[in-house]
Amino acid sequence: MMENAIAWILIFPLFGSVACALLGMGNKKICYPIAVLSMAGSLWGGIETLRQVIASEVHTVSYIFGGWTLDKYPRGVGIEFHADILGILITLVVLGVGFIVAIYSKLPVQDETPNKEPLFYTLFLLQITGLAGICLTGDAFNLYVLIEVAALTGYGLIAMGSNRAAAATFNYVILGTIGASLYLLGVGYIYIKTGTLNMVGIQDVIVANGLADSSTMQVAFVLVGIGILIKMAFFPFHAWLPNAYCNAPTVTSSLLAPLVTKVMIYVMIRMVLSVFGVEFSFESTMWVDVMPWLVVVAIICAAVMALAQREIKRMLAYLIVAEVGYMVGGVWIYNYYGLIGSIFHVISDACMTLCLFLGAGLILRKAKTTHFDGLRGLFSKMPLTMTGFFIGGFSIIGLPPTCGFFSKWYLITGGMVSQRWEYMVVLMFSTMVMVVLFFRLIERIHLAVSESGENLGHGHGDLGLAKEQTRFDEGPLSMLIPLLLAATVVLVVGIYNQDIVNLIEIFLSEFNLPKGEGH
Amino acid sequence: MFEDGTIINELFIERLNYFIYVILLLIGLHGMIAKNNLIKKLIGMSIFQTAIILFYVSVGVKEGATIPIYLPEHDPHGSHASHGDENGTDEAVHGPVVLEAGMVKGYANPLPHVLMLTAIVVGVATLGLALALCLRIYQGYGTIEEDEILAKIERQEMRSKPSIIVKSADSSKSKTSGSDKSVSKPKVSSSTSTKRSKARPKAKAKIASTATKAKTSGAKSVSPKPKPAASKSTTTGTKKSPAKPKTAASKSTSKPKPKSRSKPKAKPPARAKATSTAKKATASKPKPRTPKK
Amino acid sequence: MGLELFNTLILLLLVVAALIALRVKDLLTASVVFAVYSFLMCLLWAEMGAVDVAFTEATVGAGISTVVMIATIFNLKRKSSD
Amino acid sequence: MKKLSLIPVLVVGALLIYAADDFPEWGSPTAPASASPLSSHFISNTGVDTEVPNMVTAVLADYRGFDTMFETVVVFIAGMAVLAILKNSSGPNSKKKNFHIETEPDIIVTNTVRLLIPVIQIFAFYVLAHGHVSPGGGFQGGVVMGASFIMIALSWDLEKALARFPMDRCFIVAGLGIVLYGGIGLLSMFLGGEFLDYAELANILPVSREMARYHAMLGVEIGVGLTVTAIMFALYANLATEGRLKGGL
Repeated sequence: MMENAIAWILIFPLFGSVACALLGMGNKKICYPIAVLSMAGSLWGGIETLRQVIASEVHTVSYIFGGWTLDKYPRGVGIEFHADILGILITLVVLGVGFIVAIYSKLPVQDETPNKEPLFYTLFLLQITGLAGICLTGDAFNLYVLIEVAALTGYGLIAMGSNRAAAATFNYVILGTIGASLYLLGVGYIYIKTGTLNMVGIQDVIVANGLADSSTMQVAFVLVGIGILIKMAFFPFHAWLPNAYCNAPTVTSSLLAPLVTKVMIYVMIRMVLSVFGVEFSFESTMWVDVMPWLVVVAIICAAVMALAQREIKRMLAYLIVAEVGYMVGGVWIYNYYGLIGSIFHVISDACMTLCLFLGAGLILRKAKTTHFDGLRGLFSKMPLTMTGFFIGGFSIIGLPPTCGFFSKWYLITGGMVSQRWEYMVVLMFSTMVMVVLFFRLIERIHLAVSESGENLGHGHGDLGLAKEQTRFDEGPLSMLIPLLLAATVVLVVGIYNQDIVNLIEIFLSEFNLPKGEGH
Repeated sequence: MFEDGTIINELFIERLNYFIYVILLLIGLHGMIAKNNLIKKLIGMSIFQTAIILFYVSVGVKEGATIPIYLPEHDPHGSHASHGDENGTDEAVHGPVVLEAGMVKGYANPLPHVLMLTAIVVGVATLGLALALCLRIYQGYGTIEEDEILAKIERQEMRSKPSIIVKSADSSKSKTSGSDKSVSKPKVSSSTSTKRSKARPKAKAKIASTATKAKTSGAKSVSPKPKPAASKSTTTGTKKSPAKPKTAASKSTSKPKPKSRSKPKAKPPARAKATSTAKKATASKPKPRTPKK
Repeated sequence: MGLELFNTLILLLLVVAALIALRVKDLLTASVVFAVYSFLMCLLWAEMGAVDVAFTEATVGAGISTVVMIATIFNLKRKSSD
Repeated sequence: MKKLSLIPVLVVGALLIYAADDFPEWGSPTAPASASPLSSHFISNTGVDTEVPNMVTAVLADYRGFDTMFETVVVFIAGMAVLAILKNSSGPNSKKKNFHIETEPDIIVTNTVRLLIPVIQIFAFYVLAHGHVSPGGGFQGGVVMGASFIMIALSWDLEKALARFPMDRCFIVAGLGIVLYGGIGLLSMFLGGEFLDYAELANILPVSREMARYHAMLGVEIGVGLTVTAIMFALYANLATEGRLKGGL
């Protein structure tokens, strides 16, 4: 059982989803416990695997399905799960977010998608299966299949919302398919030159055959890269994200928003570092010269668009696009600290986005709107919710001791060391924008100031607020506790940041990354 | 490198497969991006995916090789049976042997075929899901032309805006919905929609006939967020957005509200009933509506 | 040599079929032409030695996809603007 | 604007043509893809490892069985998602069914179909079971099987097809397919191997390790076939009727 822990990570949600589909037809109520239990089981598998990874000498756990072990068969004959420290960390993030959202999901799912609970939880668990699989797999084609598993479940989950959601999902389907297909094509180009699909095997062949200058490999890199960039909603390709996430049901957006883009960034880091290799990705391609500038454009545009939004969910969606820019930039400034920052930011961004979306879900439930104008005086009504929400917000801004501060710190250090001033400036700029965004929100929610600037007090008395608006009225506990849990995680990850960074450093130590100036 | 005659020669004669696969891929990609009809986009998507499959299959081709199924002389069971009959020794029972390198050349590479089986399956799954989305979109908007859908969504959001603004007890200043929208619109589609909006006059008659449908869905998007001050609110709301024709819009949004407010979590059938009254109320009115842009 | 000619012919027909499927204004026609495209693809793959892929494409691309697409178009408007 | 969309298309096209220059020679047996240890292992050792003559089936269901499990899951997801999207969704623009003419199903069509369906279904079983030796396998067999139900729906009407294969049973069958696939994998894991290590089934089956793989592959293909059959029919039934499961084509 223990040695198969890595397989259990996927087996639990997979069988859980089928159980939801089969048993849920008779009794809808059974789906929620099944979902929570299978997520808990999966989380156990993840933690056990992390323990194994840290305990092992090479800091990786290699698990080959079907018993095609490396001692008897060539590498790549079977499909390998290759969990290094980075992979298992991101997997744990996926599972943790999935677990929290599963607890959270009870009431919103009942209310927003009535009579569809079995379908919802089936797709929900399969989404987790797909995302966790993406983080662990060591096979380039298996990655494509798992990306499609995650994508198709995502389409289904989003389209359960309104008609508007269906229209948004269609765009997502088209762009998502283009992205995944380009990735598949890129894998084909890799395969035609290397003859293998195993990620470790590809890296070995690239080094052994000196394929760095091969134009096929260059094009493969571009195709894979563009495919992943589309999937992660990097700025010019972000079109699918805001509409899809705003119109999706609450639980869907709180599951997809923290995970999908981050997991795709993880895929990019993985492709860059361990599939194509540091030398190929950074030295033989022009991406190092081009990408930081694209990142600059991306962050500025996304931040400005976020500033223009008047609705929490839509604003958060644009913030995600900006955050994607941070992380992509952290990779492509080609620096040790930048990569630490990128990886740590993947983790912390997942936590804080989760926090914000869970909070937004609660606000939507209680205030019936997420439009800015409907939020006045909410703090006195639901202080705990708002505390949780703003811990996420502070983390996005980057205030200590939240985790967002530390990840941003590493990103800025990376920019400074590699002398990418444009990246640093744009980080500062977007931090400013986020300060404006969130303090505008705080003003509205906490101080109950009307649009005209007239101070209405703390929501007491009859200063513009009706009685029922000032009553203490928190959301249901099954939703509040996950939110507070997520907020605690944001703080804990921030406080124990050094431990996580140490793990990331162990992972990065095997790559030859510049720690000093220039490249 | 492109002017080099040998390259062209090679591309057209020896690597026709690779060349055609690129052409098909581009046809499919162009269909996905530029076509206005959703079903057409899906056909483009399928062509795109098939082109990639063609590429993979081309990779697996081996000159002078047969299909990747063992010939009778290599068949683990075929040889097993014949040998077993002849001498019945122990080696014969374990018929299958590792093929030698020379024989390996005789079979096509099975791996790309396997990968493409999976890719075809993924393709049909995506197609089925996207078709379901088309149906759903048609139910909601009465069309599967992308520009018309975008226009309807825009109008709906314009209409639902007042009811959101009124959520706050006092009248807060209305905001620019236009800028929001242009920012949030999907990139791919916005390009087509701007072009289309010029060709609007032709479609105006159609809009008039479908406007009732749009209205009903507009009411639907309002109904999940009921608010006490609803009836008062619509009038303030219409005042806020000056570009909007007043009578029809305010009537249509205010009508369904009392009903939908009474049951906030009404199921679609109930909602449809509420909207049908709205349809009745506005069906007779002529619509002098022009898109804002 | 004959096989090569066959190959070339199918490849050219594929391009023609793809263009027609995307250009024709009637969606029903488009999906039927798309079935033709799939079947040509299936022939091509069978000729290239990928029998399993060809079999799958024959059942899925030319079969189920077309049926499902026509069943959907039955519930939608048949005319397309482009 | 339409011209603008040509730009990404042309960029991609230029990129692909640029790379085609570097491709290995067409159909060359020494190309990396064909000469790699992976490909030669599949060709030379499939018989020894699994005793399956059809390499594609062996690679699909055994060497890369994990992929195929998720391929089945993708099909399952498609069915569930279509149901999730279309269930209770009929809106104001649902196509009016007033053109529906009540006629008897055509006698020639129904009688032909009556003759054809048993043949088709037997052929589906043949394709599924004979996939080890000839082209075919669970997926193809499942699609053919699903097509036979669609044929019933087309020639009579959907009610008749649904009477034979009700929608909730569809999803039970689809789920069971995945349970069968995953269950075989899980069983082999409990018997001491890795997930999907079919060879371990030799501990409970009276056959050699290779033949255990052979037979487990059949079981796995049956699982795929079940899921695909059910979902293909469910896709058709839901899409033809916008999820109402009444009327339709």
